[in-house]
Amino acid sequence: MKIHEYQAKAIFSDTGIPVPREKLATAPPEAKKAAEEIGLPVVLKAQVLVGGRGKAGGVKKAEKLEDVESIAGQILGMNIKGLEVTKLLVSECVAIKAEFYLGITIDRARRKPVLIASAAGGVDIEEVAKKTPEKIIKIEINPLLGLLPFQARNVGMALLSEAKLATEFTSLALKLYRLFIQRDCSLVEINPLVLTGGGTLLALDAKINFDDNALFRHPENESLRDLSSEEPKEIEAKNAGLSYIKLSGNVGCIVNGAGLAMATMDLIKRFGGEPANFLDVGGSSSPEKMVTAMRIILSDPSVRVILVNIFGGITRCDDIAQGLIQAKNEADIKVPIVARLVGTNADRACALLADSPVLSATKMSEAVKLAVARAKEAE
Amino acid sequence: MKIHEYQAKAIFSDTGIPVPREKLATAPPEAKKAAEEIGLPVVLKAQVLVGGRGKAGGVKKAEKLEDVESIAGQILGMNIKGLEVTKLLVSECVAIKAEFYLGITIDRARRKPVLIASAAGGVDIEEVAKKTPEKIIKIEINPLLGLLPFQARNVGMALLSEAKLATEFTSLALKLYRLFIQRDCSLVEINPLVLTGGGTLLALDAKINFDDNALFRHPENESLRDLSSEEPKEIEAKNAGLSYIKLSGNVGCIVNGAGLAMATMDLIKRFGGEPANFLDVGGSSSPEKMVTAMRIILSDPSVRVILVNIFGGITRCDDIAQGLIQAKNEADIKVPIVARLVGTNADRACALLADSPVLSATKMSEAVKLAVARAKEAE
Amino acid sequence: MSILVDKNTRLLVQGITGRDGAFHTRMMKEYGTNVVAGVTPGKGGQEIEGVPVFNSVEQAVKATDANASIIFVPAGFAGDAILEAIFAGIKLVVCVTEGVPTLDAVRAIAVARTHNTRIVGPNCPGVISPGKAKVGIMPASAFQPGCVGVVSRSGTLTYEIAANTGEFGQSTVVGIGGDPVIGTSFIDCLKMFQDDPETKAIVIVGEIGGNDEERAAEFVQQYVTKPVFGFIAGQTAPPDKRMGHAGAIISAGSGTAEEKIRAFQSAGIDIIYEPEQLTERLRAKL
Amino acid sequence: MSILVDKNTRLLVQGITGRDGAFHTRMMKEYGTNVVAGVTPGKGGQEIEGVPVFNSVEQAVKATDANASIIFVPAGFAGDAILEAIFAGIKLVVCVTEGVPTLDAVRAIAVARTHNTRIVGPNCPGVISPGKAKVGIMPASAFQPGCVGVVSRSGTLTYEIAANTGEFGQSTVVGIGGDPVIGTSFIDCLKMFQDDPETKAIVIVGEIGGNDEERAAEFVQQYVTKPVFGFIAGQTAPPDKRMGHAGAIISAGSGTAEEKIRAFQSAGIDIIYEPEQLTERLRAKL
Repeated sequence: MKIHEYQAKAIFSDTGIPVPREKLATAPPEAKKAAEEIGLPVVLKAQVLVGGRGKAGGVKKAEKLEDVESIAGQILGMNIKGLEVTKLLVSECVAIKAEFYLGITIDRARRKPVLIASAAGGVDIEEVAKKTPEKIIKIEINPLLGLLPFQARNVGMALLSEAKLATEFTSLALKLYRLFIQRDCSLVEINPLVLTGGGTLLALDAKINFDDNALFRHPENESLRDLSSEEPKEIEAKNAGLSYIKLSGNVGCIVNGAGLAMATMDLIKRFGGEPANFLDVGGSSSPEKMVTAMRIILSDPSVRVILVNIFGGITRCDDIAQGLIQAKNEADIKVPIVARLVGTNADRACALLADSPVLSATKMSEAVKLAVARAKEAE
Repeated sequence: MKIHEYQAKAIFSDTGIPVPREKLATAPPEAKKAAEEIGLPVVLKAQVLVGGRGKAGGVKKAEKLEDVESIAGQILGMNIKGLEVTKLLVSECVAIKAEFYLGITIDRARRKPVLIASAAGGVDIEEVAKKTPEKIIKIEINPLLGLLPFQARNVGMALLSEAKLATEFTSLALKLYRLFIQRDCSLVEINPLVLTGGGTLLALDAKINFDDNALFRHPENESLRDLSSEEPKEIEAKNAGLSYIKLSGNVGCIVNGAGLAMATMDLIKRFGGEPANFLDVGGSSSPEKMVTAMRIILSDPSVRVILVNIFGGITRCDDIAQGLIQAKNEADIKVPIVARLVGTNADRACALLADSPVLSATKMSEAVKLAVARAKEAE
Repeated sequence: MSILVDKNTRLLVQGITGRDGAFHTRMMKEYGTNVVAGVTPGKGGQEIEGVPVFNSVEQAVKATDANASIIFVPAGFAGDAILEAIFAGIKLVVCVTEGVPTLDAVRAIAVARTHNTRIVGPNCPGVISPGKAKVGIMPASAFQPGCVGVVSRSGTLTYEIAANTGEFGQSTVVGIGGDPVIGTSFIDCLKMFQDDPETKAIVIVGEIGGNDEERAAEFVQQYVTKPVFGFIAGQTAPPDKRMGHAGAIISAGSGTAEEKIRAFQSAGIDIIYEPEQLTERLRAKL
Repeated sequence: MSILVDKNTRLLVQGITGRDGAFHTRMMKEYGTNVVAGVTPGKGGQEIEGVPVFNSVEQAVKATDANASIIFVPAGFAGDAILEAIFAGIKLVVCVTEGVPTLDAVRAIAVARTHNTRIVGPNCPGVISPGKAKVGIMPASAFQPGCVGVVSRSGTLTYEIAANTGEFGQSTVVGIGGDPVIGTSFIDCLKMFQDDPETKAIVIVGEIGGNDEERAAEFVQQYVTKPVFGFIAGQTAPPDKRMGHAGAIISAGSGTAEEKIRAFQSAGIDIIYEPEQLTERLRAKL
């Protein structure tokens, strides 16, 4: 789960990580008022949950008060990578001596948290890592010990040379790590972390991603969720225990297991079709989940056929068949359904579907080809 | 550092560990008012920083409101093992189904925290451990992992059999461990932990000792210190960086190093004398510390001689000699001083003391015998 | 032989009294797995599917000498369940539970290393050595004793692939799990398969996200002498979207199927684009 | 031979720029100890007593191949300093610092075990192998090369005892420290002394508090064949009072000098009541 810069900065501030003076605005006059309070010049920053807002013109400086409203008006309502800008952060303009990158994330390969820092801050860190890896400092963190003060201090010395600043950096990095652990983050990032003209460290930007798997133990994060940036159907699916992602094709698919669902999509494409979605009905299936899955897929007007591909394990094929029948009973489903159900209780599922108009297949390729053909016929 | 039951219970309560309803009282009418608010019957408990108050009559039950004042009057002012009772805890009387012991401390031999629990609660746990060790459950805690939920639950199952209560116990034990770590305790103890008539767990008593070495990072503990229970001279010594303990003899001693100080005391006794104190001037000595040490020792009217025994290492003998001279200059010291200074800068010390009336010795036995003889002469 | 599980596996089921735990205990027993004990705190003394239930792993191990464990407890308790198994001396822990917080997995895996315990998962279908033992939730019908080692980040896709090994069957099939942090990697399994005389060919079933496939490819190039086949799911997956598995996400342009396929190809791994192609490819190489 | 430190010791001083660090660096160098580096963050590039100062232990080890470290940093930072030494691969860490929070010591010692690092202390005078190396704060004049191994919980009392080994001198003298939780126990040293051919007799200097002496006595009875002498400080110490050392306290009636003397006696350890008696006792046994 991603949150906005202004939300991340509020959390930083609570944690004792210094951030610029700033205020959120949702309309130009509000932005002007904020600028008056903060003092000019100010930087106006679009709050959107995608990267690259700077390049898209979503970050602008305003020198004069009369410019604030007009620039705010330009940014608010802007569309950045498909997301509308509805919130703006008005931030004090800080004199910058040096810019750094500081982030903590999980290193999948090493299976532990890593602290990543660089004297090349304010730019795309992935780029820096690829082009000039020697500019990246990477510290492995023993998860049973946490970030150790000496580790943070050594990074601080490398970036800032001066002992006093290294101590300030250490305290900041330790707070950032504590935050990472206590709120179950998958990423915390300060880019850039700046050394101000006044000689202190300040988080000029802030990014926090939470581990979705750990959200259940952080009810405090729910209020931070920006539903406007999520696809409503994806939210509905998630609430029903389904994993759904809308795509642009016309072959709807319901599969159990993420890997098989992706493989099914890939095979649809390979056989000349276009998948309309990714949908994993998940491990513990129930007829109700199938009904919801069908409803979500059918709400997409592009869908011309539904392909159900189930290899039963924890998922029982008879539950899936039951759900299909129930869905057909509850609504008048016009598009053809191709079902391929193998594995746990496949025989019972077969018996249940015997008298229904559902098209059956036993091989995956067969089912996919059939579905692609039906979709083409229907267009 | 030890704190009172009522203070420990306030901390428990903040931590989410359930405690009885109770109020502190320093006078009988206050106790009566507290009992009215809490509801009868109540238990009145002397708040003193020593064990065995129950046996000394410091814990009594009051059934009627009119008894509360008289019982409070009996307990307040009572002297328990040399300490006057000035505070009283008025506590609700809880119906008890079962009593347990639960404590966390550091196992010196294993060099890690241990959780100790027993179904034999409410009694002296040291006794239980000696007489019926099979009644003690001891769980080693990996300090890098902390107390793990399954460990706490397994103890809970062993004590309480029931899953629901084991879960309640787990939550309580994990909170107790968190407290132990977060506040740098050397002991946290609930004795007894009771299962109430209502079927829930409650900390009927509470004991918290803080690690003296970690007090510097817990300024919040300073306000909990009960100076009335400490020897004023010991406090003065501590503030000066000295470690002083008053004893009942007449040979005052100033030694560097706790081991050598104890060995000096032991040798005084062995040679027929009685040490007046333990005093370790500590590692980094300075002339000023010597002056303070002399003043503290001389404020004890029993002292007939001062024995200074220094084996210089970090401590420099010339600093000690300097201090002796300074002390003699600042005050008119009547008692004889025997000094034995060897090790780092002993030669310089020798030179400094050459013209002073300080009696010198080179061997420890010689110095001790000389001091004991002088003390006997002076009586 | 085979890897990880076989006839000597004495299995403990943690969370045996839950719906999934009980169901799969029956399925594993029916398959012939030696399920010796179950654990659910507070349910000690009961029997589930003829298996004695204990209150703690320690008690279960003491009473039954269990040497492997499979975990079905809810996500919030799975990390602690793994630690309980490790502390009780279990050397193979298969964690089926989905949705385990990453930091819990990180911690449990760190402890497992210092105790020489192997964790498979979390969020995995488990391990099966067909004809010997099934420690997982896979449907028995998809597997046949044989000589192909299969290792996969997926669940059902693994069954699909295994079912397509045809007459060659499988020596062992390992579902390593779809989370970003997992106890057993592709490389761990490749080492074991390379050393296992019964395994004649290896299939790696990867997917988008991370770079475990790339590291596996390097390892194959350097150390694996047996024929290796590769399948990568997610060629049509959009970027920055988590595709069901917590670990299946293309972020900042890395972790794409193309990269992984390229890595496989340059390591000499034979790419399978359709699961059903596997049978003929095996015929060609074995 | 000798134990723990000798001519091969390449010493790093953590906290070298402090008053005590600088003073004892000079004293150790004068004694002949090979002090190769110092560390004080922010002071890298300086020289103290001719010893190069680095900003981190890692840098110091890389540049000088230091294999032992002595710590003089303030109590609040000592735990972290020990961990820094361990992480940099140092195998012997002597922590002189007094007043280290117990939980910091517990943590550092737990990590040291998994890294096979030996910690001596905290709150200890260090280790000296007379004539070879001094890694500590003890006054050189109290020590002579020889054959008696001394291990002690105390500082100055150790010098007193060592000075009374007379013509026998000392193979190595180890001050293990007066805190309740310390990295090296009596038993650890007894093992090393028993295995050290240069050590002909052993003196254990104990004190009230804990039961390390009792466990040492058991070990002596079972494994030590060399003559062992014992001294216990604190026979006149009152109960429940911390006698200077954080670990020197008789609590709940246990940890008394009587118990320890009794344990020594029943293990056949020759009790010394006056430090100066040691010389004749050694003469009688050696």
